[in-house]
Amino acid sequence: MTEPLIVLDKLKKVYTRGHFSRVPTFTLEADLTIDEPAIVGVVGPNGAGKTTLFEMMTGSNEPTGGKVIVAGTDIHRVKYRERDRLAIHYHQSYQVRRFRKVVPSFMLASSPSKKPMVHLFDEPQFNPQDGYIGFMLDFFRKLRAEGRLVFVCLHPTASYHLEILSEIAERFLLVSNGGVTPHATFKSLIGDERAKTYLGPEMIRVAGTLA
Amino acid sequence: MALIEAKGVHVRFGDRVVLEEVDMSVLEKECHGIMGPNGAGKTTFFNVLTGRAKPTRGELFLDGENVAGLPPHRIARKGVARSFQIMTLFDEYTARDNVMVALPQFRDRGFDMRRAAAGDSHFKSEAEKVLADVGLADKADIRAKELPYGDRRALEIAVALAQKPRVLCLDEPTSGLGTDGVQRLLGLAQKLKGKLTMIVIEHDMSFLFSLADRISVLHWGQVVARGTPLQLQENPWVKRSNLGKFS
Amino acid sequence: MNGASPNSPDAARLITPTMLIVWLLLATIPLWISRIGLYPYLGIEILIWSIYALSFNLVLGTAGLPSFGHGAFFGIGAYAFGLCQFNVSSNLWICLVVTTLAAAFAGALAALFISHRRGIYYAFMTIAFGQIFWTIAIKSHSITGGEDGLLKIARLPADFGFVSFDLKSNVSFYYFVLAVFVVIVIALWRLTHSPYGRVLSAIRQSETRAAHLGYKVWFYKASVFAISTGLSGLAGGLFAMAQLAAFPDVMSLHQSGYIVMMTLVGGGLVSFWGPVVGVFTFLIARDVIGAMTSAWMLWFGLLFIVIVLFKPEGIAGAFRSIVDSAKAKARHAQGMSALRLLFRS
Amino acid sequence: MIDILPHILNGLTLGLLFALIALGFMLIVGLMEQINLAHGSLFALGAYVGLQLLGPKPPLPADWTATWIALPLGWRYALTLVIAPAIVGIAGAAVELCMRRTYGKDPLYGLLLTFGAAMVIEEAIRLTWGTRDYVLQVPQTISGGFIFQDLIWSTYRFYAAGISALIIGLVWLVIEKTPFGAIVKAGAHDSEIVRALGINLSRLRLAVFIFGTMLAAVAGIIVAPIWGIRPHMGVDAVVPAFLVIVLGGVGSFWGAVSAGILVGLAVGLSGAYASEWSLLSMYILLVAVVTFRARGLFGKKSVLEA
Repeated sequence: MTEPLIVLDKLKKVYTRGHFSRVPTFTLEADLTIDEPAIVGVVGPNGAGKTTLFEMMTGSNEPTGGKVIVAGTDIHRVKYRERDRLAIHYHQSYQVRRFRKVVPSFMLASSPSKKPMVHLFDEPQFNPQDGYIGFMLDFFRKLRAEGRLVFVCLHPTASYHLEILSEIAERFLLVSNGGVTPHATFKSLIGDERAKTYLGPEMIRVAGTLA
Repeated sequence: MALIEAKGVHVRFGDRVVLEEVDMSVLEKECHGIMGPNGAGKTTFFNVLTGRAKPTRGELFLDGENVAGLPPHRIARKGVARSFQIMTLFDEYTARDNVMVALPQFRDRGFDMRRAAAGDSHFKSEAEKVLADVGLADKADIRAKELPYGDRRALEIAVALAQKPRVLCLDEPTSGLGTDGVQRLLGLAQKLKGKLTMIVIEHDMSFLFSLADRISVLHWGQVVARGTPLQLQENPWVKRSNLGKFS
Repeated sequence: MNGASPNSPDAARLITPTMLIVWLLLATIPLWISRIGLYPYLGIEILIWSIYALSFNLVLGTAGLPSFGHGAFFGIGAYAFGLCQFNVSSNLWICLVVTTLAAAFAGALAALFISHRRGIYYAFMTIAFGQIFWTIAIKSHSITGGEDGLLKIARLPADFGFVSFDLKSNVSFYYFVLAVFVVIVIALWRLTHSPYGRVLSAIRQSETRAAHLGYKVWFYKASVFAISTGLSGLAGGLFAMAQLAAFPDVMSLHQSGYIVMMTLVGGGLVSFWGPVVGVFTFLIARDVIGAMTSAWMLWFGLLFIVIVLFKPEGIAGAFRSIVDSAKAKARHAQGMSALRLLFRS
Repeated sequence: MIDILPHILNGLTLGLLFALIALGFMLIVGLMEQINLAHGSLFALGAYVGLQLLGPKPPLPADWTATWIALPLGWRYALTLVIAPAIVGIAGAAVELCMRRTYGKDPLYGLLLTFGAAMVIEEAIRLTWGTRDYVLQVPQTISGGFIFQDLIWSTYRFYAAGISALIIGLVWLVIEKTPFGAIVKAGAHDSEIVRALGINLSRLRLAVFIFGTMLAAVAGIIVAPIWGIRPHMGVDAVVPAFLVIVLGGVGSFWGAVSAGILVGLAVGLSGAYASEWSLLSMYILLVAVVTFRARGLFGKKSVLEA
C-alpha cells in the first residue's frame, strides 16, 4: 500500500447564515495525513465539529475547501452510491441521510476499492451492562489487522470510556473550536489544555491513572 | 454441510449500513444465537432469511439452494418459520384458529371453498396438540388479542411450530417478558433444541448463553464476533459486565 | 371474523336457522309490501343489491380489500346480460352464466394488476379500473348505447326443461331473484367458513403473517376479487332484467361508493348479514326520507358520518357488541372461578 | 410536428391545473396520512362561494354589501380569491374536527368519514344553488382570447396556469422554508417528536387541514371559469387529484406536481387524437406506472399501505 489511507488536505467547512449577506457561523478546518492502518480515538465537545468532520470524510458533506483523499482517491469525486466502498460512517441516529447530489452520479468516478478502507464509528454506544464492549473492541482490532483505518469518536462521560479509549486507540484527534489537533499518545492528549477543560478535573484525574 | 449459508449478504438503505457483507452458517439441528444491540441489523438479517427483504447483493443458501430474494411464501414452504419481534398474530382469531391456519395440511387445502373448516376435527386436534406443546392448551378458545402478553408470545411460537418447520427463527422472543416468562420460554426452547434447526435473535445475553450452541454477535450490520457461549464469555469485558465490575 | 363467530355451531352448517328466518321473511314481502305504502319492485331492488353487497363484502369484509370501483363489475354484468341476450342466446341460464363469467373475467384482469398492492394503492387502483371500465361503457356507443344505455332487455323465462316460469311480472321475478339470493347466501356462507374463507380472513388480519405461513397472498387476493366481481356481475345481470335496460350510471364512482356505504352501514366488517341490513337501510331510507324531502342524500350522508364516528362496526356490529359484552361478562365470571381453583390447589 | 405544439401547451396548462387541484389533497395525505375524499366537494364549494361573492347577492354583512358591489370587478375577484377560501376553510375545520375520532384507527375510517362529508357537502350545494350550470365572471383583463400563429388562445387558460404555478411555488416555500412547514413535516414522519417538542399536535393537524381545504377552494375558483360550475364538479376534480397523488407517489411534493403535468399532457395529447377517450389516458397512465413502480413515481413508504 503506497498511498496514505487518508489525507485531509487543507479541508475546510464554513457554515453561513443568511441568503444575501453571508455571516459565517461556524468554521472547521483540518489538515492531516494518516499513512498506516490504525485505531484513532477522536474526542471533543459537542458542537465542535466531529460529525461534520466525519461526514466530510465519508463524502456525505461537501467541504467548502480542500480535499479528502481516501486511499489515493478524492472521495468527493466518487459516485454517491459507491462512496461507502471507500469510507463508511456508522452513526447512532436512525435517520437515513441522503446525499445532497450536486453533480449527477454518472459524471463521477467509480470507487477503485470494493471494501471500505476507512471506518468511522460515531459515538458507538458503550453500555457496560450488556457486555458488548469487548466484542466491539475486538472488532476494531480485527479491522485494523485487515489493514483498515478505524476512527472511534467518543464523548467520555464515565471513567470506563477513558479506559476504552486508552486501551483501544493508538493515536488521537482532538476536535475543538473548529480545529483538529493530532496527538500521538493518550498522555499528550490529556495534557492538552483544551482537553482538560473539556473533560473536567474528575475525568482528568481518572485519565491520569490510565496514562 | 451447513443447512443455512449466508455469503456476503449486503443490505443498504441510503447512507445507512444495514447489513455489510454478512457471512453466516447454521448447521442442521443447531441452535444458533444472533445477538447485538438495537439497530444492529439482526431483524434485517431475519427478513432476508425469510424473504421479507431482498438483499442488495449476496447469496443465501438453504440446503444448498440459493433462496435470496424469493418471496416469503416460497421460503416458508421450504420449511422456514419465524416469529416476529412486534407480534404479528391474527388478532381476531382464537388461539386455536391462529395455529390451525398455520398447519401445512390446512395450507394445502387453502383453496377448498366447499367444506366448512370448523367441521374438520382433524385440524382441530392437530392445532390443540401444538397449543399443548407451548402450554396454551386451556386457552385455545380465547381470541389472540385478548390473551395476556406472555401467552401471545407463546402463541407466536406455536404458530411457527405448527408449520412443522425445519428452521425455526425466533425474533427477540423474550422481549417484554418478565423473569418468569423468560424462564418458561427458556424451558420451551430447550425442549425444542436438537429437534429442529433454530435461529434465535436475542438482546438478552444470558438467555442466549444458556440456550445457543453457537452465537454470532451482530453490530453495525456486521458479524463482530462469533463462537460458542463459552468462547464468547472468555472476553474480559464480558466477564467484567457479568460480574458487574463497572464504576 | 366475517359472519358469525367461526366456532359457533352455525359455521359448519350448510343452512343456518338465521337463513331460514330471513328467507321466510323475504318470501312474505310481496304479500304485504304494498300495504305499508311501498311497492313490490322495491323488494326486487333490495334483493339484487343484497346479492351485490354480499358479493362485495367478500372482498371488503372477508378479505379486507378496499375496493372502490366495484360498480364497474355490476355494470359489466348488466351489459353482458343484455349483449348475450341480443347476440348469443335467449336462454336465461346461458345468459346468467355468461354474465357472471364476463364480470369475473374483467375482475380477474384488474386483479392481476392490483393484487400485489396494499392499502391506499390498492384502493386507488380499484378506482382507476372502475373508471376505465366506466369510461369504456360510456364511450362505446355502438356496443353499450353510451349514456342512453342498452335498452329493451327482456326478462327471459326461467326454463327448467319440464317447467318454465315467466318472469315478466314483478312478483314472479321477485321470487326468481329470491331463489338466486338463497343460492348465493348458501354459497357465500359456505365459502366464508371454508378453509379458503379462513385464509382470506387471515390475510385481512395480517398479510405479512399469512405470507410467512406459506400462503401465496396475491393469488388469494386475486381469486377472491374475481369471485366477488363475478357474483357482482350476476347481480348486475339481474338488475338489467329488473330495469329492462342497462345504464352506465351504476358504474360511476358514486355508485361504487354507495355499495361501500351500504356494506359498512349494515356492519359488513363484522357480520355476514351486515351488507343485507345495510341494503335494507339504504334503500328504505332512500324511499322514506326521499318521500319527505328532496335532500335525502344529505340526511343519509349525515347518518353515515355518525355511524362511522360512533359505531364504525355498523348496525349489525352494534348488535353484535351487545351480545358479545353479555358473553364476556359470563366468561369473566368463569375466569374468576378458574382463578380460585388455581389458588386452592 | 408544428400541429402538436398547441396540444402540448394545452396539456401543460391543464397539467398545472391538475397539480393545483391535487396540492391541498397532497398536503393532507402526505403530511397527515389521511385521505380526504371531501377534497372535491370542498373544491366545488370554493367555486360556488366564489360565484356568490362575485354575484349580485354576496354572503356578506348587509352594510358591507354596497361597498363591495361598488368595488371594480378586478378588485372583487382578487379579494374573492382570499375570502372564499377562508369561508370554505370553516367547512374544512368542521370536517377535521369530526375526523379526530378516526385518528389512530384504520385509515379506512378517515376515508369513509370524508366520503360521507363529500356527500353532505355536495347535497348542500344542490340544495342551495340547485343543479343548473353557472359561469363564473372574471375581470376583463384575463378573459377573452388572443390570436397567435393563426390560432385563438384563451387568455384565461394562461392566467390560470400562471397562477397555479405561482401558488404551487408559494406552497413549496411554506413547506420547505418556514418553521410551520418544518413542524408539519416532522408531524408526518414522527408525531412523537412533535409532541416532545411541545407542539399541540391536534391544533397542527387542524391547521394543515384548513390549509389544504383553502387550497382546494382556491383551485375551485381558478378552475371554475374553464370547467363551469355544477354540483358534479367535485367528483370531476377529486378523481384526477387522486390519480395525481398516487401517480406522483404519496408524500412527494414534486412527485405530485410532475404527475399533474404528466396527466395534463396525457389528457391533452390524447384529446388531440381521440378526444372521446382522453379521460381514459390518465387511468391507463396510472395503471401502467403503479404496476411497475409500487409507490408511484417518487413515493415513500407510508402507513397508508399497511
